[in-house]
Amino acid sequence: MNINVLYFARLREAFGTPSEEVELAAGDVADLLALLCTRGKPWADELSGQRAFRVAVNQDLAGPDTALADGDEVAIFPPVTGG
Amino acid sequence: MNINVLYFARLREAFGTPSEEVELAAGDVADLLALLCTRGKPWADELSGQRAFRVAVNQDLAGPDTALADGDEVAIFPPVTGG
Amino acid sequence: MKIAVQPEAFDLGAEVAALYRANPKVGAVASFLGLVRDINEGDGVHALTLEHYPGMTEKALAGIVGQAVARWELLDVTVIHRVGQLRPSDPIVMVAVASGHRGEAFAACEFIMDYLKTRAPFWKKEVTPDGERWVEARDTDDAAAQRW
Amino acid sequence: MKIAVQPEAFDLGAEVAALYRANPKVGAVASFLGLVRDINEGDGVHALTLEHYPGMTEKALAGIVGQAVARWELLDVTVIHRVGQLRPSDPIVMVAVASGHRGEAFAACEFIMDYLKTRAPFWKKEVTPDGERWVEARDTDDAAAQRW
Repeated sequence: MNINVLYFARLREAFGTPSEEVELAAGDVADLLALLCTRGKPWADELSGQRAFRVAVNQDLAGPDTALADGDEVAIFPPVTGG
Repeated sequence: MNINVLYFARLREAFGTPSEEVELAAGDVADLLALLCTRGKPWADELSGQRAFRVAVNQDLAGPDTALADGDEVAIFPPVTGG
Repeated sequence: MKIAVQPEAFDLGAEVAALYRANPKVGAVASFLGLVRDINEGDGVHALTLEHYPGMTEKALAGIVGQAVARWELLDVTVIHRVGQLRPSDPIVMVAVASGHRGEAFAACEFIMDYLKTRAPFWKKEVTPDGERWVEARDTDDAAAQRW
Repeated sequence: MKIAVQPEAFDLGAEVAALYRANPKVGAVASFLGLVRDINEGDGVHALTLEHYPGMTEKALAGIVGQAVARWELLDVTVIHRVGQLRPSDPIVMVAVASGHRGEAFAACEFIMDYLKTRAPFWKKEVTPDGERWVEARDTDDAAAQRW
């Protein structure tokens, strides 16, 4: 399945792109993160758990075991700092 | 000693005056209230304790055992309802 | 600090702006606006008269603000309370508290309102279809003030 | 209910007035204004850029306001958050909550701010004398949101 992955703020800059299409076998948020970490730096540095980040699936905050479906929009971003 | 007694809101209307001079032997707020209650209605109805009221001495909230001195300003009024 | 007791209307936006415009350390302003409701205890309110105890009112408000300033890290405070004749939807009171961060601004603003409601000498008289009546103090206001 | 995410400035006084002018049952409006501080973590801030996640921002704010409306008896709510380039003392966010009585207005206003601070996808980047840097999230904000 294809997942539309978006990055914001520090992660957008670290990965050098605001978005990409990622092909993933059936799975959940944790599987997507594991796939991205296999790319090595900077992905592994940011997404393997040493630094805090948040994930939203189809614009709702989500956890690692949130299941993904073809065409889902998954956003990965630093803890928010608005307000 | 002479005490300048002020009444506000419902008590001003019940007693028919905004203020009066009261002559009192040395004493405290409780003594002043007891003197006023000896007048009978409406003073006893309002100040003998069945209905809630507040007392300020020289513009600070005060209790029954606050001592009074000649020339003090004592205000007696219902619980406040501003804001 | 600004404390005012006045018959005139006030401008909440202008008062809040005055708290932060002069001080770039202000990161948060919590404010409260109290208004005349047309329904109190189920009856329509046509008008409201606010009586106060001149002299003590300002002293009581200054004392309440002083307690807030001693308790929280605040940068500025404005309290304005109207007196005299008011109509439904007229603003009665505003409290605005400026601080570096929001937690202190919120706490101090609510504290000032809770204390004002129970310790500042103002009294409301309502005009309803059945005539005039003095508003009774609410037990919930005493409970709110006792939290602090 | 009004929820807006916009680069333009807003008028706190006008927004608060809009909440009570149409509804004489409103007795209390609690509001909050968040501003750009010139000092953050000890360094001078010259400017701030607010990035957000279009689409999710509005959805997240509507969800937070919906939770507040379900939890307290509210008459109306306005939330406006700015994005883009801002300078010290510029307003960033306002939350205003109208209710019959003050306790519910204060609680809901603070709840909405605490949730917005931890759940709405906005990110601040500061320009300081040492260059640009992304603002780090504060642990105290997580603690504030977990109270509710």
